[in-house]
Amino acid sequence: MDMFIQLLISGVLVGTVYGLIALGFVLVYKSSGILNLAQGELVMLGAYICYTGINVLHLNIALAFLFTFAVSGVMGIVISRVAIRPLVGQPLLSVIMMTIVLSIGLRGIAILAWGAETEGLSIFGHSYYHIAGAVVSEQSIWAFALSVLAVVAFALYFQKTKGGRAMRAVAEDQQAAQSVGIKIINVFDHSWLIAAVVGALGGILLASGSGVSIELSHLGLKVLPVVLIGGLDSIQGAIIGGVIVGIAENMAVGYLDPVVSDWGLVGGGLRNVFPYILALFILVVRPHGLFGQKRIERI
Amino acid sequence: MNISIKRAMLLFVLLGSLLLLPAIGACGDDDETAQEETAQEEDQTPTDLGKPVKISQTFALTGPYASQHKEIFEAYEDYIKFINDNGGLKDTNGISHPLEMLWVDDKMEVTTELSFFEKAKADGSLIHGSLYSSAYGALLPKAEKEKIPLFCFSSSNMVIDPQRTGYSMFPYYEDVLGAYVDWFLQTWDKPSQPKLAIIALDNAYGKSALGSEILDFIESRGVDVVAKEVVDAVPVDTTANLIKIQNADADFIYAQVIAPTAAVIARDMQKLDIELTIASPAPMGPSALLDMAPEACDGWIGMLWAGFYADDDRGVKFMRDLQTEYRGSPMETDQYALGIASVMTMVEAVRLAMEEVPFDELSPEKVWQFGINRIENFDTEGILPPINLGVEHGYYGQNHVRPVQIQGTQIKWIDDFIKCPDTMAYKEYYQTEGKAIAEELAGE
Amino acid sequence: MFNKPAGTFNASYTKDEAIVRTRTQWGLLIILVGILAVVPYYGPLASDYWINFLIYVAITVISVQGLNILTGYCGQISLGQAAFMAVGAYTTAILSSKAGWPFLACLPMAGLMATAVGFIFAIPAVRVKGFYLAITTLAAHFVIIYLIISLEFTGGSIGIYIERPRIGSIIFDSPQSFYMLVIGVTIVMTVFAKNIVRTKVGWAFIAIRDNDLAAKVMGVNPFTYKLLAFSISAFYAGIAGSLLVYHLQFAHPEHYGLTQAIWLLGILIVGGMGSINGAIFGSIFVRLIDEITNIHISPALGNLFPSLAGQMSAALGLLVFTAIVGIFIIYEPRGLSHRWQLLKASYRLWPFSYWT
Amino acid sequence: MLSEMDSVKESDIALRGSNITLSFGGVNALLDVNFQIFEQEILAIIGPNGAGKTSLLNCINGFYRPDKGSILFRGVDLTKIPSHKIARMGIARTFQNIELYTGLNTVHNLMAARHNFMRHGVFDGAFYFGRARSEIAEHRERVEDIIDFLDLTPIRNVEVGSLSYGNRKRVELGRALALEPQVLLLDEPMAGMNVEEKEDMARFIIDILELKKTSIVMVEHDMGLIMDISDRIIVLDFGSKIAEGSPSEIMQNPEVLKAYLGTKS
Repeated sequence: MDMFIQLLISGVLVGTVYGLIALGFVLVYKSSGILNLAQGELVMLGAYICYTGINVLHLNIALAFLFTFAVSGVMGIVISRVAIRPLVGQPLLSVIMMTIVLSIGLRGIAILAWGAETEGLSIFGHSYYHIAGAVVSEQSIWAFALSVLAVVAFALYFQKTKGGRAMRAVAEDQQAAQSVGIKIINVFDHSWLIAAVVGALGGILLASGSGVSIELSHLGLKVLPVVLIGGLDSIQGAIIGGVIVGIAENMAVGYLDPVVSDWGLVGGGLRNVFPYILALFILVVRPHGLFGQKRIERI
Repeated sequence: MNISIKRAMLLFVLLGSLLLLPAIGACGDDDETAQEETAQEEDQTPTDLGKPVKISQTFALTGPYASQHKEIFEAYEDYIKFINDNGGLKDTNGISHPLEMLWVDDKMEVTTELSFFEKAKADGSLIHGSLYSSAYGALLPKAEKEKIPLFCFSSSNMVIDPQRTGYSMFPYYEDVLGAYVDWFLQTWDKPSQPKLAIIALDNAYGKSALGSEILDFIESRGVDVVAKEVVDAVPVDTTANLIKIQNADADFIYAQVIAPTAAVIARDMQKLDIELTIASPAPMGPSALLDMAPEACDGWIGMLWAGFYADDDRGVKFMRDLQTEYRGSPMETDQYALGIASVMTMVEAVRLAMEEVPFDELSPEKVWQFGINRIENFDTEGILPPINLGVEHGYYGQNHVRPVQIQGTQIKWIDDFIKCPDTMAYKEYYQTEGKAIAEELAGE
Repeated sequence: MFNKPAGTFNASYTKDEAIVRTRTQWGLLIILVGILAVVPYYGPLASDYWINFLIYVAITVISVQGLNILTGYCGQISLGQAAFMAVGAYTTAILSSKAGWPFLACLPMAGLMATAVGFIFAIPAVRVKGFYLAITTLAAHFVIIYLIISLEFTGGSIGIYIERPRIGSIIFDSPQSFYMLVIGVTIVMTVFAKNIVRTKVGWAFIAIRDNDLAAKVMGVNPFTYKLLAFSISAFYAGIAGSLLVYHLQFAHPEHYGLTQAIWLLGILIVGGMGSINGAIFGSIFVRLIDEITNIHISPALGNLFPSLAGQMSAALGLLVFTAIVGIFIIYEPRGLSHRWQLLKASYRLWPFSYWT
Repeated sequence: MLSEMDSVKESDIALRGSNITLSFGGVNALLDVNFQIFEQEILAIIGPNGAGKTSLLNCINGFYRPDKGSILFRGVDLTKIPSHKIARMGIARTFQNIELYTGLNTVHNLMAARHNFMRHGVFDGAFYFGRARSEIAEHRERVEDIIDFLDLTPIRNVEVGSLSYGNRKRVELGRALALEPQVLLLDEPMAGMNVEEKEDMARFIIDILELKKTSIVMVEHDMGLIMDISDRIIVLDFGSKIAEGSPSEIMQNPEVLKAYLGTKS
């Protein structure tokens, strides 16, 4: 039982960060209809930029965060203008491939700028707390708290501000939004900016545990089942999907690994694959994820 | 039309700015070394009398092993510079030849690896090296056919089977685990059966620790393997795995992982208050771990093939001089040491062959016959125990590991080189089938 | 669409559907095949290095043709092609090394096995569209590679060595002979692909790609045909994987990474989706650029900037790939095959080329 | 009117829809619609925008599943059959916003529609031999007949994505004919055409009726044309059928006038 609670709580904590990163996917998808497969690279670059801020420019932590958000935000806008704008009206495969090559390019840039070294990133303290029968590290509490804060902030932004309303309008109907004077292209920039900032925050939070490396970009792939489960166009789906995947991963390691290990799969190792398998099953039942909107097809 | 011109310009501006980025990334620490290097290159011209002697090596500078391979790459570069600064290699007529390394970043793509192998062959490379098993496995059949000596770092047991012209002078991962078990058992004084937990990285390297043969071996030593855990290369959280280990009541842990993974494991162990002996094999650099998780990694053991961590050692002094000369300041990593040991052995094979064979007749096959097969008790400045290669020496490479431990902020040797036990069936293979094949190849 | 060669008049509908129409075209085709047959023995490409390159390009062509049928013709994006290649490769490796099956049995078996696995993963995939589909195929990739690396009989993380292919008493031991074998299979598979897309099944695929809703209403069952497209594509991947593993003589899970799948899609875009020629042009063009960048330019660049050697060469390949595919997506989404058709058309209309 | 309907023989009815109700998220697109289509007649469906005309066609060929009601065709309830099978049973249609296979040329758009009549599969296809070759030649002949019939010869080898609007409409009609339909559903076949093109299209529709013995259901806005060529008219408003009858009856129906002109009856 002890193990169950520990796994549950760790799962929820890390799942929230997944949810935060998934939010980046959802925002871009909602406003521009593009699934940004380069989100993982935005996560990785965010971590590297923060590393530069702290270890090279010797900023304090608050400044380093601001620095990271500023640089990532600019990067998001540049990507939106250079790579995404020309894609309006292009077929789906072009769009998908564009974000994939973008991810490769961003990885290339990261290697050029920072080399392939793995660096430590120490932001939060290293104490531990006992909560409800589980041990949690300070880092994961911070990660959880900041993720929740960010999600709430973006939800409010989405609901209350002019920019957020414009994004919602574009998400509903691009043409209608255009006809009431919303510049779609600005909304694209906007959503990419937010996606980059959200990704960067996620990157910092995760890298403070595992260190900064190019391989951090694989987190993007890890978060894909989150949006698959939650639905590509649902903000609450991203958060709930994130928590589901966080818990599912831990439970897979805790309870399924020993089972499949007996079946002859060496050591189990289901952590990465299980969320995908789960997502496949959910898709068979609900092709738009748990919270995704089913669009009525017209002919 | 205008819009597309604009787009094109934007794109080129972006690409241009990409090229500027390395300059930004490099500013600060690297500039001085770059200048020094160009200065040195100008000095060394007088020795360039003969045609260059070529060796070839691939690295994966992209991918999960990138940081290790970068250090190995630097070791190769430095050592070759060192050889050239000291007069190159002399042929049978006493003419010296500069040494040249052909290399490529294969991005862990086997086709690039193969293509480069063919190019190196065409360019007259005498000896070829690759760093990990998926590439090595694809090169070996080709190398064997042409009798090109092939070196590999990666050491799961597949490297050995079938070994003909392929070599690794490092012990096999399975054997390292065996050595760790034996080493731990020396201090085991409790009456109960010791219980081992294995944590493996979720890839080929990691999972070689979970092969059936090595597990059989561990059991034959009276050790119970109570947990077999698989973790990501970039894990976010290993709590679940560690709780299982805790619940299984393990006495010691072996983690076949790389440094970022180790950092997370170390933190989670601290969090869960697990205080067990834990060790990792060579690709997990203790210095990298110390960088990444300084507060949590105290006590972590590295079962290293070679290392940087003994001040009085000849090899360490040599490497430190090398780095000071070519890189400005010494950086202490075990991967660099492995690189030096490897390139030294490759160069030694070429040197031995050049003693016997006139320069014009040098070929990979000759290097294999007169170089590799004559490497006996080769001393890599003490970086590794003496190396034996070739048919007659009964053993290919060397199979020793040396444990180091992170103690506070220091990395210390905690024991001398330990001979690894033969955990796999390959020893037998060497003595019979492998030897027969090698002799047959040599005899032709 | 585009003009036919001048002076061609088709006396029957069968002739009108023909690919090769004139004597000149037959002549050119025979010359092309002749060149392909002679290349490994004479001329600038007659070295192990170039033969190795050509073998790899040919294998890529097979895999891309399969992907082309699925993505280019049927409009279903797949990131799972590399994993299906792995299925073919491992089928071959296991059957050849453990059961001693000969080449002619292993090759089709690899294709069929990949088809079977492809079919299983196609069942969830045909239910979803667009981005969901892309991620579903990604899931297929991860699950397949996970199984290969975790199972015992696949050699797990260690890999499997296999012998050179043999048919009867002929062993394809030399690079030249293996090249001939691969080119032969490539030509056959390309002809099959061309024939599939110009008959009933191909039209159904295009109907689904261009307008799946209308296709459904006009009598094409999208589920059946998407399943079929996935299966055909997996079959091609299986054949390509089988040849690749014979080429490498070694099967290892790291050979079939996600990067490979991305490369195949990139080649498809550069070559031109929905074009059999495009798959060939794209394979040659992208592999050539990749080869030049990785093997020739990047180490040289690294030697030029010694302090940045590692970074430079690691980043260069990635950036070049990004630039090529990105430029094609933005400026020529129809790829090289479209350029080729424009060229052909302007040749046929010469001296009135402005007619196109 | 009712007595007239009763006197109709069951064998004269090609398609009978009863109590069809369809709603999207609480909004009724169709509400309790009953209709019949007789053999070899032109039935026009008219009504203001959003009246549910296209939805009704979509229900007939299975693209939408009605929440209630049945559509009987040759004794089979179409609401339980997937749309590709409905097409195979002999119900073809054209679309409001032209839904052609843009990457194929005219001939192959029509050949793709012959899909249901061809028996060769992947294997015959891959070898392009035997059945595949002979079938393609055979069906090509039928397709060429349709191309002749619709005057599409000059554009037969042109990719349809690059055709003019009027030509695309015509190709779409050709594609529907290639299915050899017994019931042909035309969704605004003349929308966006000039007078000349409309007249051409009207002639084609009448020819189809006469030569191919097909029942035709047509959704259209051009009242003049509808009055000229249709045998019967159904009027929909807000998803409900408000009138049915011959053109002259409809012209005088007060409900229709109200729906169209907003005049008080």
